[in-house]
Amino acid sequence: MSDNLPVMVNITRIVEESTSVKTVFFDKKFEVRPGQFVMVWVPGVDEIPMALSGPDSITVQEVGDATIALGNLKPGELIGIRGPFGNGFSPNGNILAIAGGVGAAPLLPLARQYSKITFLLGARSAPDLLYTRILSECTNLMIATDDGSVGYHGFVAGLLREMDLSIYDSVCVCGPELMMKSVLDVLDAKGALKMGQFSLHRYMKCGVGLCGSCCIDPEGLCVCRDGPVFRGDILQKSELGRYHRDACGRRS
Amino acid sequence: MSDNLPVMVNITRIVEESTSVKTVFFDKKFEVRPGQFVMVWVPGVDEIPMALSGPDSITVQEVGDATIALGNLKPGELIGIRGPFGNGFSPNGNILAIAGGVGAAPLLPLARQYSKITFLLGARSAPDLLYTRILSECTNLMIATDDGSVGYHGFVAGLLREMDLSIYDSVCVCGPELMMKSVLDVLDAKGALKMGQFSLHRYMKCGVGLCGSCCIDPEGLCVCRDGPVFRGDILQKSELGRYHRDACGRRS
Amino acid sequence: MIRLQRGPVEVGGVTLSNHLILAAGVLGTSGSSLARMLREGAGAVVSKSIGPEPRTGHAGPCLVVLEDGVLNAMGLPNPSHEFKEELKPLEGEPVIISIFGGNPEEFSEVASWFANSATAFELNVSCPHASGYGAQIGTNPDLVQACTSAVARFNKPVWVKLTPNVTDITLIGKAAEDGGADALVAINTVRAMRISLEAKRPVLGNRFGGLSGKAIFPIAIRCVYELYESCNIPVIGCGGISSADDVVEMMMAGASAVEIGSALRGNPGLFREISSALYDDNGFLPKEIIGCAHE
Amino acid sequence: MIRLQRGPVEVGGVTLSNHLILAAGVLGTSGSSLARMLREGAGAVVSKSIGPEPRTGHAGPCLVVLEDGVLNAMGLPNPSHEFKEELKPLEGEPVIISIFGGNPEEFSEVASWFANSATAFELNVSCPHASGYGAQIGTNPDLVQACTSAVARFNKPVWVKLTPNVTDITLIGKAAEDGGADALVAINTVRAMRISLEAKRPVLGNRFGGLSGKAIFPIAIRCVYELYESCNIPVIGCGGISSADDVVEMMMAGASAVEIGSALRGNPGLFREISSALYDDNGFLPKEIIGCAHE
Ligand SMILES: Cc1cc2nc3c(=O)[nH]c(=O)nc-3n(C[C@H](O)[C@H](O)[C@H](O)COP(=O)(O)OP(=O)(O)OC[C@H]3O[C@@H](n4cnc5c(N)ncnc54)[C@H](O)[C@@H]3O)c2cc1C
Ligand SMILES: Cc1cc2nc3c(=O)[nH]c(=O)nc-3n(C[C@H](O)[C@H](O)[C@H](O)COP(=O)(O)OP(=O)(O)OC[C@H]3O[C@@H](n4cnc5c(N)ncnc54)[C@H](O)[C@@H]3O)c2cc1C
Ligand SMILES: Cc1cc2nc3c(=O)[nH]c(=O)nc-3n(C[C@H](O)[C@H](O)[C@H](O)COP(=O)(O)O)c2cc1C
Ligand SMILES: Cc1cc2nc3c(=O)[nH]c(=O)nc-3n(C[C@H](O)[C@H](O)[C@H](O)COP(=O)(O)O)c2cc1C
Ligand code: FES
Ligand code: FES
Repeated sequence: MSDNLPVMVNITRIVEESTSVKTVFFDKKFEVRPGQFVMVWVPGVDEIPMALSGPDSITVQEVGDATIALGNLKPGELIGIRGPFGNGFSPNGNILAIAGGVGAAPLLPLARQYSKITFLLGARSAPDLLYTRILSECTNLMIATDDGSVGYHGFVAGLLREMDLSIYDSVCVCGPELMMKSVLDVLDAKGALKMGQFSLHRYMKCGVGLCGSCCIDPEGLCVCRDGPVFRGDILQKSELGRYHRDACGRRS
Repeated sequence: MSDNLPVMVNITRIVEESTSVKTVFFDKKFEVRPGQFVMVWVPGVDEIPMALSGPDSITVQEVGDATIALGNLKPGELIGIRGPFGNGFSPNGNILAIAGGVGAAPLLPLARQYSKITFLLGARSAPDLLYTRILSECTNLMIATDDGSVGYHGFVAGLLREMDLSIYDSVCVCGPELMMKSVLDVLDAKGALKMGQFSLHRYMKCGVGLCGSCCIDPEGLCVCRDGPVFRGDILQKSELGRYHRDACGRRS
Repeated sequence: MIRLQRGPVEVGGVTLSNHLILAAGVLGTSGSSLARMLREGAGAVVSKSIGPEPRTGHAGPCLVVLEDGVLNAMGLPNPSHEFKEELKPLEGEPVIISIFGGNPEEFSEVASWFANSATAFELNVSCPHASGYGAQIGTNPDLVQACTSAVARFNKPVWVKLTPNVTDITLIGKAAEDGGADALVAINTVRAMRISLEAKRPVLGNRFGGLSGKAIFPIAIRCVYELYESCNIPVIGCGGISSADDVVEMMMAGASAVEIGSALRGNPGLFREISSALYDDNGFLPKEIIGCAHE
Repeated sequence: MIRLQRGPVEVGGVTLSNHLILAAGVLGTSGSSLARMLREGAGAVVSKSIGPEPRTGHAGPCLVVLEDGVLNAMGLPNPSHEFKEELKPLEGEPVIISIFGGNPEEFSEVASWFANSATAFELNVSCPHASGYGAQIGTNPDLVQACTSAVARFNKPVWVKLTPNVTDITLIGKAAEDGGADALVAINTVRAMRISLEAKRPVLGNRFGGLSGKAIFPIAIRCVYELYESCNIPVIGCGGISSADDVVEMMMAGASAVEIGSALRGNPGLFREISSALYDDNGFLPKEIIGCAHE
């Protein structure tokens, strides 16, 4: 064993995926199970959790200090990577992937790795849809937009509600909290909770199951270590969709 | 790897070998090459280097605080063992072992392990001879006593001088400093320095090549780590038989 | 190996179900994670340190895992008085509330919020990387005594957690004792730093952090041993414990119980593991072991 | 990895053949072992600490090897003024004489014996386990300043070696600087203890000892970083270094050169190994690396 300091990687190129989402490629490949995440250090700014959208890339939605700083970096600049951490998805059989917004990031490697995935991709509007080209090549892609600008008009959960789930063995989900809660409810209604695998977002500081900042009620599970992916039945009575804790540990 | 604290062993029995020499047996066997040594901790007293005279025994000559305390311990009492340390003998072919006094201790496992050894055993007087019964069983034993009370009358070096060394491939030696120096000189005179392997005694504190208390001139070799066994040609121009350093590091 | 007889454990005014306590700041930010550690076999739990104001903590990286330890500078993130909510499901359980403040008044204010719900208080006067708090109090005997007295007024047991980053830890221990502490906890992390060669800067967002885990175990043993010789209140050992043998060694140094933090990384079931290795009906009485290395 | 250009190294009044120095007390009791370390590639060597009287040192065990470090309590064994003899074969070599004493007069007396033969002096005011010496001086800024001045009079470079076992190492560093030190060496061992479970007593004869090796590297980095920010004389980093990367990390923290001790266990050829990994014609200039983590 040796010290597990951040591994510094050189940014090689940055691809604009949509107005506020960029994919940052770097010069080192990480071995990763789809759904695992890394802690990304933007020197001088902060360290934040990010899914690997590929062995050598992260896909970043600019929402605040660190993500904006990340998006503004130039090829040749350095960021640090700790990890990969967490359990990742463990799909089997016929897979249904459901992504909302930048939640598509951890599901992209899944789409690449498994053939014959059905992929429900949701976003606000057409320009916010991620990875549509590659996903339409390697998956059976279904699209939903809130404004109906393309595909199904409405939320992915609505689309899901209309589907026959009996042909699927695993449902892998990542997206905004409320979208995931809706999907959870649909699965519940269809008696399919256990085949749901949800990748959660909680405030993460250590990434290794020590600091407690990512723990979810009521079991006190660590999203960083016991997750980030949890089975639907485990989340059913959890805080998901009701509250989460901020950087201070306050519920909000 | 794990912490290398002293391993505490229970004394099982104590055998008087001569007036001031006792063999202390304990309840744990150590894997050891003949000539390797251990650091023996007598709790509350001191820690001193000792050859293993068997996988589960040391043979102690009472000369001062720690050795007398060792000799006074009773079965059931604990001592600590660090090690084994050092290189040990690396004999090959026909072996001649030469022991003076308690220097027989590290040579006993050698005698047990290799068949057809010739063993020159020296001591002041008949009652000081160690291990004569077992050595006469498993080696071709030749005895020298300073007072002539048994065997050759005189020092082992004298006996050696009269021998034909051409039939031996290795000469393994341990005993008092001056005895070893005399043996070295005899080997030198016979052009047989390189086949000599001498187990040295120097003041040892750490046993692992850090503290420097056991280093010998002029090469600065550590007796605890580079030795305690050195080839005759390496010792020829050394401090052996001229001086050694005490607990303070003073030459004496 | 040396084993102990099970039995009720009374330390510093608190009854524990065994000798193993969750250390402050590790999996202790929410009631549910504290409850989980109790379910996993902790004899008691210490909360994340709670202070007078909510804090987000330092910028990341906040923690890096080293070959033989952990380096962290969380920066005392905490929800402040809102933490009261977290304790509701824990009623009746042995929950020690760790508190910090910048002066005796702040300690007293924070303590007042938990005067009914806490089993006991642990004063964090020892965090080595939060300016104005922690070790900046805990290196000054007068302040330590004053902060201890300020909390002792609530008639709950008060444990004072000490920093090893002082010239003489026994002076601080005695100050806590004089202030009315019921027990001393030793040690908090050792002030330390690592630098990223490629980034050419310290790896922690706060630059300085605290070292915990295996690397500091011999330092913790030394501190507990020193405190046991100098003070007359129980000492609770903390720092680098990861096995039943480590617990016994701490107890021989003088610890009446122990706290465990870093070793839980990757092993939330550690409390149960250690318990089952540590306790045995034919074992020693704890009092035969506690401090026995001093004889 | 980051490499350095070779070239003459000038630190604290001493010219070294590279940045790697043998630490005090490790293989430094005899002239021949010091000479061996120079042959093995050390850029300079520091002797065992020499004091006003010969000392046999503490009763054993004096040293135990841990999984991630070394714990020792040698107790400053030394031949005192007879050590002069040992230096004869080392004439012209960069040999720093480490000295200790119980007061400025003793420091001065010991220094006087080597005023002609030493390349420089290193003051051991930091050994954590010899009563009346070492850290008992080095935790008191006034004494540190006085002892430094007492030796500075011999017009040889004076390095002062600091203990991490203080509340604020920069206060001691400044005191040494005020006393006329040419460089600071940080750190000596961290006060620590281990207990034998079966023997139910501390494993070291002296009970207390000093921790060195890998376990203390993050503590040493922190101390060097702090001293670099607070003092204006060069800092020499020491503690847990075992690779070229460790050397670079120490230099980024602010070290102008490094000392290496425990890592030599089992590997007397370490200096050459590190040198060949560290130096490269296309490497950085040392001055580009020293302290660069402070920007
Ligand atoms: C397992 C996991 C995987 C993620 N994967 C991605 C991804 O692939 N792409 C992506 O764009 N985003 C991802 N996120 C979310 C991303 O971590 C946050 O958007 C980011 O931390 C925001 O930081 P900021 O400084 O830019 O924003 P801030 O202004 O600091 O915060 C904005 C919001 O982001 C969240 N946030 C801030 N810091 C953290 C933190 N340390 N941990 C968790 N949430 C935080 C909070 O909800 C906060 O309110 C992931 C989060 C988790 C937990
Ligand atoms: C590699 C090696 C193997 C040894 N094997 C044996 C053995 O099998 N049987 C045996 O009886 N003796 C052996 N010795 C010698 C034994 O270590 C000393 O007799 C013992 O240390 C004396 O300690 P004391 O406290 O009884 O005597 P003291 O009164 O302390 O010293 C008496 C003399 O013993 C020597 N001595 C003391 N302490 C040490 C020490 N730490 N290291 C080395 N020498 C020391 C010194 O020459 C001293 O003058 C061995 C020594 C070495 C180096
Ligand atoms: C991530 C982390 C957070 C910590 N937070 C606190 C804290 O809030 N209050 C406190 O007193 N100690 C805190 N500590 C220190 C631990 O309680 C403990 O004293 C230290 O880690 C040594 O024990 P260990 O080696 O078992 O981890 C923290 C330690 C870690 C690793
Ligand atoms: C066996 C041993 C003996 C030591 N003796 C001395 C000494 O005499 N004087 C001194 O200043 N430091 C002494 N030290 C401390 C070292 O010089 C060094 O500061 C410390 O070991 C940390 O460096 P390292 O981790 O590379 O060993 C000794 C260390 C060891 C392990
Ligand atoms: S982020 Fe620290 S426990 Fe999960
Ligand atoms: S006994 Fe310490 S170096 Fe040999």
